[in-house]
Amino acid sequence: MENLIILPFTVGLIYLLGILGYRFVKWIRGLSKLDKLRLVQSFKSRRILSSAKEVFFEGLLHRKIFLKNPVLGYMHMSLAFGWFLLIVVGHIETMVARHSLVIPFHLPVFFRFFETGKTFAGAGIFSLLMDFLLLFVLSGVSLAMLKRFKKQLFGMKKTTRLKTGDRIALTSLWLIFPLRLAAESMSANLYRNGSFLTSTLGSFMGNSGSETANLSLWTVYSLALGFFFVALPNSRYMHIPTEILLIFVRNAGIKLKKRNNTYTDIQVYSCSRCGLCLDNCQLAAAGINNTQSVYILKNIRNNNLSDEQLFNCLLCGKCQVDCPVGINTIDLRITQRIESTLQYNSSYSYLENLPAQKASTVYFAGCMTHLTPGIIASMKTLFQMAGENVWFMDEEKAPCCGRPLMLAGQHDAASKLIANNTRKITGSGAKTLVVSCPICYKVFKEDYELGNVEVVFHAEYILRLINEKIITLNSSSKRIVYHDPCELGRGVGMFEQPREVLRAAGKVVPVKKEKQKAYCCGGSLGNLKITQEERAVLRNQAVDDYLQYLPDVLATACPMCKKTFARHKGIKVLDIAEIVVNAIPKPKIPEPAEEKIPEEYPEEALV
Amino acid sequence: MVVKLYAQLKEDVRLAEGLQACMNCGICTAICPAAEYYEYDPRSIAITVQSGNEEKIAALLKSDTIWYCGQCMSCKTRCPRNNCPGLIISVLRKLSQETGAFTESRMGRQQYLIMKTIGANILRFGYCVHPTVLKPENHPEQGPVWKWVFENKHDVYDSVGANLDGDGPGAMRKIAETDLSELLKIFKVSNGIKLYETIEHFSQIKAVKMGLVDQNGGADMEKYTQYLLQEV
Amino acid sequence: MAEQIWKNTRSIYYRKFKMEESKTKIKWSEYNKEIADDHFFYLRSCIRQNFNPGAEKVFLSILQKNLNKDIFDDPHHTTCSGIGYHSDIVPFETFQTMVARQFSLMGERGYKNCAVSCITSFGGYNEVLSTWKDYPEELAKARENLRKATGREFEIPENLSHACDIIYKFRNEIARQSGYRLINRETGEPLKVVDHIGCHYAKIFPEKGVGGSEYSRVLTGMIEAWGGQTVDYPERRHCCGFGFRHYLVKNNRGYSISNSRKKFVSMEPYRPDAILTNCPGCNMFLDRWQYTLAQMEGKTYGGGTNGIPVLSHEELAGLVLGYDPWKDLGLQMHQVDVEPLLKKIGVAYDPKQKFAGKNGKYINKPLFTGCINQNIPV
Amino acid sequence: MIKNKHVAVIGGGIAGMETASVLSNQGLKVTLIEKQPVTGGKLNDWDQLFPDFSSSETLVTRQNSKTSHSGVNVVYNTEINRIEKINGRFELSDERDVKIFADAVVVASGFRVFDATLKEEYGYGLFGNVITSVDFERQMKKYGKLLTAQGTEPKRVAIIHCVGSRDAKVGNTYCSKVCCITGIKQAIEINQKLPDCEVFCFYMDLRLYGSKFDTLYLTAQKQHKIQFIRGRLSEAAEKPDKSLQIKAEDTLQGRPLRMNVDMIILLVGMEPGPSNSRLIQNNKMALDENGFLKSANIHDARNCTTQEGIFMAGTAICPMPVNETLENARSAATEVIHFFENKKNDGRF
Amino acid sequence: MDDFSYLKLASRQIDFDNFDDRLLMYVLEYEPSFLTCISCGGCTATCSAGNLTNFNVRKIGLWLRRGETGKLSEEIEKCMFCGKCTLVCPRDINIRNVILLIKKRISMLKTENEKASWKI
Repeated sequence: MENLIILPFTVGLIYLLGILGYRFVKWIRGLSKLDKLRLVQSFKSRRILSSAKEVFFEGLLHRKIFLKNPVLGYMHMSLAFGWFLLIVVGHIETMVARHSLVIPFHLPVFFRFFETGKTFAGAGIFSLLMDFLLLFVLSGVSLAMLKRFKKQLFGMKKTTRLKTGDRIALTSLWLIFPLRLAAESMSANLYRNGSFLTSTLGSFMGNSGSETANLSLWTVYSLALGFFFVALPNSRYMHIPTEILLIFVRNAGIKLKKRNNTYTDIQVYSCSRCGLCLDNCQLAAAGINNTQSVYILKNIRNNNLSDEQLFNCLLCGKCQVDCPVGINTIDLRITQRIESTLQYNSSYSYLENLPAQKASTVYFAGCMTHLTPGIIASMKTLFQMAGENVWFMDEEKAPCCGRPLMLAGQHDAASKLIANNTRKITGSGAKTLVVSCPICYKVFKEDYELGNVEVVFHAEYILRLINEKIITLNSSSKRIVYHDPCELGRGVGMFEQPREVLRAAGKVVPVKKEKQKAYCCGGSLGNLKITQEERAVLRNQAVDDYLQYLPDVLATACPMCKKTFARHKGIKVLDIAEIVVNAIPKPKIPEPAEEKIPEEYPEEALV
Repeated sequence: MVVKLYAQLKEDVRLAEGLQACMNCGICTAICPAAEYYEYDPRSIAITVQSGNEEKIAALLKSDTIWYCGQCMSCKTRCPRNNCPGLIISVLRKLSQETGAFTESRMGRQQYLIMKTIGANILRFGYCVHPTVLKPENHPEQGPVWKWVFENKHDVYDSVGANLDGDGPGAMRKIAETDLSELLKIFKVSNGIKLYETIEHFSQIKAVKMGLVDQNGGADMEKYTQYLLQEV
Repeated sequence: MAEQIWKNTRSIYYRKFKMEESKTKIKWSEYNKEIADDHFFYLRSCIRQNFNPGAEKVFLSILQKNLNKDIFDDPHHTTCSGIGYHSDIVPFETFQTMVARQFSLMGERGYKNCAVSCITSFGGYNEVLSTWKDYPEELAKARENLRKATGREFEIPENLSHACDIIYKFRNEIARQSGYRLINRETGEPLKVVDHIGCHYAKIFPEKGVGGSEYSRVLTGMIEAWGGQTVDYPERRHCCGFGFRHYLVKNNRGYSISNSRKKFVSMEPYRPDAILTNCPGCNMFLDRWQYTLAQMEGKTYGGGTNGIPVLSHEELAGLVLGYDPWKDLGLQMHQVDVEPLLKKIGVAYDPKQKFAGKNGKYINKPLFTGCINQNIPV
Repeated sequence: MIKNKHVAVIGGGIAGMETASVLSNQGLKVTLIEKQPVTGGKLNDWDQLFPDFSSSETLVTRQNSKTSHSGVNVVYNTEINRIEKINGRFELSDERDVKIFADAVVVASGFRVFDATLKEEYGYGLFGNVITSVDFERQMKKYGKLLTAQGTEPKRVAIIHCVGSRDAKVGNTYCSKVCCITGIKQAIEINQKLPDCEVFCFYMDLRLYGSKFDTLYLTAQKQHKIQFIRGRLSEAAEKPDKSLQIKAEDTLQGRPLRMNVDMIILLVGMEPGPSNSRLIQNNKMALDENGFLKSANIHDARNCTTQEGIFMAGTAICPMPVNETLENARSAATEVIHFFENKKNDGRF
Repeated sequence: MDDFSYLKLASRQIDFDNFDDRLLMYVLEYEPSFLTCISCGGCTATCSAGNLTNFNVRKIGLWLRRGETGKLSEEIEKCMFCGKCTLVCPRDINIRNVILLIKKRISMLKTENEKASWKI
């Protein structure tokens, strides 16, 4: 009869394990052959250890959140790690009590109900420990409750909105530990098997305690557990088990490759909806509040993702930086865009007969740069000074690099452009491809296969010129604030080269929001839905912040950023190339050809 | 020495009448029957000629475009600048024929057919149209009544008091030789015959180009005619 | 070279002239043109005499017998070559000389007023006259050409009127003499007639048309004078689609029929009893295209299987004056039967005579008349 | 010295009233001569003014009170058709030879609205649903909204620009300057009263000079869904249901376009005032190439006619909108004062 | 009966009273800024594709407004999505999104049509 209390818990647990098993198997089987192999390899290799470590640090201790926000970190840690310890210590306690390594799986959960006497050795210590741990968890729970209603205390602007599944899970989760406390206290009251917390609480109950009350309390506790287990797979708490899988899969080096596969699901289910991405997203400033990664992930999971949400994102990558679960939000979103535009047709036959020109270096300015002729002019000057034999590939007939299409999800269309440009670049027999636009740079780096042609961003190129003393700059005392373009900074991780270049020309003022934390200018090609007015809000937000540092010039390394900032009347914005050329004393133009001595002397010259 | 096309166009007094200064309002295209049926836009033609751009004019002379106009002159009535695209067309067509450009376009080549029918009729009958040449097989749209008229010409014209091929006055009377010879002389002195010959000349060159030749390698104008009749 | 400079100065002068002209404001609805009163030199139409010879015959007889005017039908005059000119195989220079010859014949016979049967000719004559007015050198050239070719001289006519202008001028006199009114015998309602004005009547030179080009009164004036009712319809001013080179070349005729069709579609809702035209070409095309469209589409745009009868101003005048539909007017040469209209007006006619020859003997008859052959369904 | 000078102002429209009241406030004796029994001229028929949709009635009332307070002597029901200089003074007379003598004259006789029946292919006067922009203003003033001849609410309206302007066919080769913005104003008014009525503007080029006008254009597109088709109307024809079939070219596409509309509003242009030709008879005044009064010098003597001592104000000079008319009227007043202060020619003439 | 195949009935006149506005309405729903187009042609002038072939963004907009879906769906395939048009538009119209929306609607129409034909 009494054993019936374990029923809700048991049913819940079995259901949970069943679902988890089913999903994990489905997901792993859904991976490509190669990815499965990767996974298996990773288990054999040492990666397993690093994964385990990560699981411990991120899954239980929630280190990332700690770094970002200690209070929030503690909350998560106390819940996750605390519960984990309760289970572990509980088992040990039971084993000690039963003098056996094999124990009924439910016993540790209802130990204080069944184990009425303090007969075994160390019982006192154990109950003390368990009480302590329970208190630890309860502190987390109370914080969680507090967070719900007073998120500001946690330094959070927003928390995610809840669905019914989540509500059930949340309430049952919140109930579990208070109920456990109540039940154990009641037992303590009856059998004196508690410790400082439970027995004290029990003693308050005086002689009101009774078998029936005890039984009912433990039943409710069991029910709470059962409810939680059943609700978990259909709620955001699914992220707890999924995150563990994700860590192993990710560390196995598995990536999303332009199309959805079960790795999408693993990432989607790993999202704890902690809402950190909400705080990082600039769009909120422009009043766009339903398109952030957390919502996209949610909508993918409930597959009701609209174009208006999907394409209303700057793809600046700031949400990815702080994601505690380490979900690759950018790839995930681009993949969804690809999926949503599969039907779209494109035809670029008109590109096919564009000729390639022999040269040692190819310069690709890119579409946007054609709207900032200053950059082109500067690059030309620099090439001239370097005395390079450069083919300005898109000077007149300018095909696009393909990145804008990628950002718009039209992958097949982009590949057509890529194929075409590849043909010409390799056809030119050049060793180097110089690019002055990060948007192009990213695609050339990641999606082109140019063989032995080295893709160089103009910042790197200029830096070489400086280091090789091909150009020397008059360093001035000008205060320069450098704006990291999204595609260049978070996009390909190039932060230092532009700054080094600028240091040669002026005083680079560090700003609070730079590098990984840098603003997006608002011009982003990644966002197809945002209005110009909204873009202006983002731009002003960034510029107003930069203006606090009293810069003489705002430097950037992206024509798009330049164009966007240029629309703000209050700041002077230049590309690094322009700044460099301005800082060159007087451009040494190589002597005109006719002055060079000809190979063969003409007759009359010999006479 | 090369005479600029635009200059040649301006030689024709009808250009001054047809094109004073176009302001691109499109009122002509709006009521143009040809614009409705063909890829044709009198406004843009006026603008092209006004621009005086030699390449564009040259292209125009070679194109089907100038042959789409139906010469209804509805454009003349409406133009707020007193222009007349219909007249501009006449001038362009004149030059297209004089330079041989007309053989470069399907519609242009048809001038040969018209010259051979209407052109011939004028000098042969003194009329543009004559019952004997309006063969029902070439004119199904003329319907059974015309077929009946055609097959019973003399009785029918007689019965309505016409004077088909008769002497003296009256409908469809025979035009006297003396009068016909006057017409021929007029055509000779006023470059009418010259135009016929020009059309013939360039059409023959085209025929040869197209390989429509007889056994001696000369242009086979019968084949050419058949080709033009089929060409769509 | 000098000549070139002179030409340019001419065209500059010419522009000035145009500016002056452009300053004049004309209230077209009240506009009347000058139409000679008597002594006409008749100029026939290639198309009209070919397809509706009766019309021209009756026109002459109306002027001579009914209005006892003097009009001369000269056997020596010929085509003006206007169709050739507008299909661009006849140069403007030649066309001017051809016109000059007609005027020369007129002068020879002592006439000063032209009565033109053809709208293309009418427009052409006007174009030539206006050119001669603005460009005397063109006139000189025409004189020289004509002299060289024929030794003829010529004078510019005092008055140039189209046949329909003359009928219009005397419409009330005709009404007085007419035995019939354009009123439906059964219903007593006035007959609904749509007019179609040939493009070259007034579109090129609005001041040469009665009431200008947009709402020329020349045909509506007759209809109303004779008791009928004119109905305005959206595509009223649209070209019939002759388009010269477009009808002349078989493969281009789609242009012609498409434009005529546009008109029929537009007039259909008004259920007209007849179409009245002043242009020989339009007259023939609007008649024939109704048949062709019916054959292509299996339907007519009014008038059951027959279609809407198409008449010219001479033919309508002839009818109200009681001329015989067959012997005099030769309406049997129309594809669309006129009988329904004759019945409505109440014109007495002998069906048996329709296909009878001069001396009454039966000629033979068309496979069928009207637009759709009841015997052979399309 | 100026005080006892007498100035006659011909025309009691807003231009005349403005000049008169300014001069009178400067202490001159001013007679304002109006042919109608009331002052205010054309503006009495107008409903709302562009670009701010303010009531024209209030403006006229303001002008009237300004005029009466400044002590201008207003003569009604008198149409001057003769100005003659007789021993240093000007003699003004009408057909009933009422005579007025003045030391200086300001002609503010205004303009005439183009007679749309001259453009007969548009069917004004023939078809009930073809109205002019002036009729529109009257309708709005009277009923507060646009109604078809059948008394129904139009579902689709076409507004036609350049009617009687830039058209050699009616003898006006100049631009009337105010029609484009008037059209946009009226389009917006239609949309405000009849939100589900489509409004199309047929234009050749939109001449929306200045800051306010183009903003109004943008608003018309953004808020009021007004559609603009680049092409001049060729003809309008009535259909059995009294709706209209119109034809134009979509010149941006180079294709003819046909459309059915319930109503057409013709933006009729401004023509020289009918009295101009009479007024210049017995003095040295002249007309310009468009028939408006000729300025002695278009730049710095715009308000001076070619007759010393006779000045002009407002649309007698050329088409101009209300606000410019008032500015122009004030500048005319300064010219008059300048004239009295130093009579000698300062080389502007 | 006579052969009238040589007679083709045709009209290329834009009939404003019945045209296919499915694309237009969709675009206006999600990108109302398109309403403010003044056909200045700036987009066409800067267009990367237009620089390489006869692709005309201004005309795309025009065809959209005139319901010429056929022409549109063919022409639109040439767009490279570089976004220059959006940067130069004097009316700040989000042209890049307009193009995306057109493509979206066209693909929707295709599937609709497929469904329709599949039903039959």
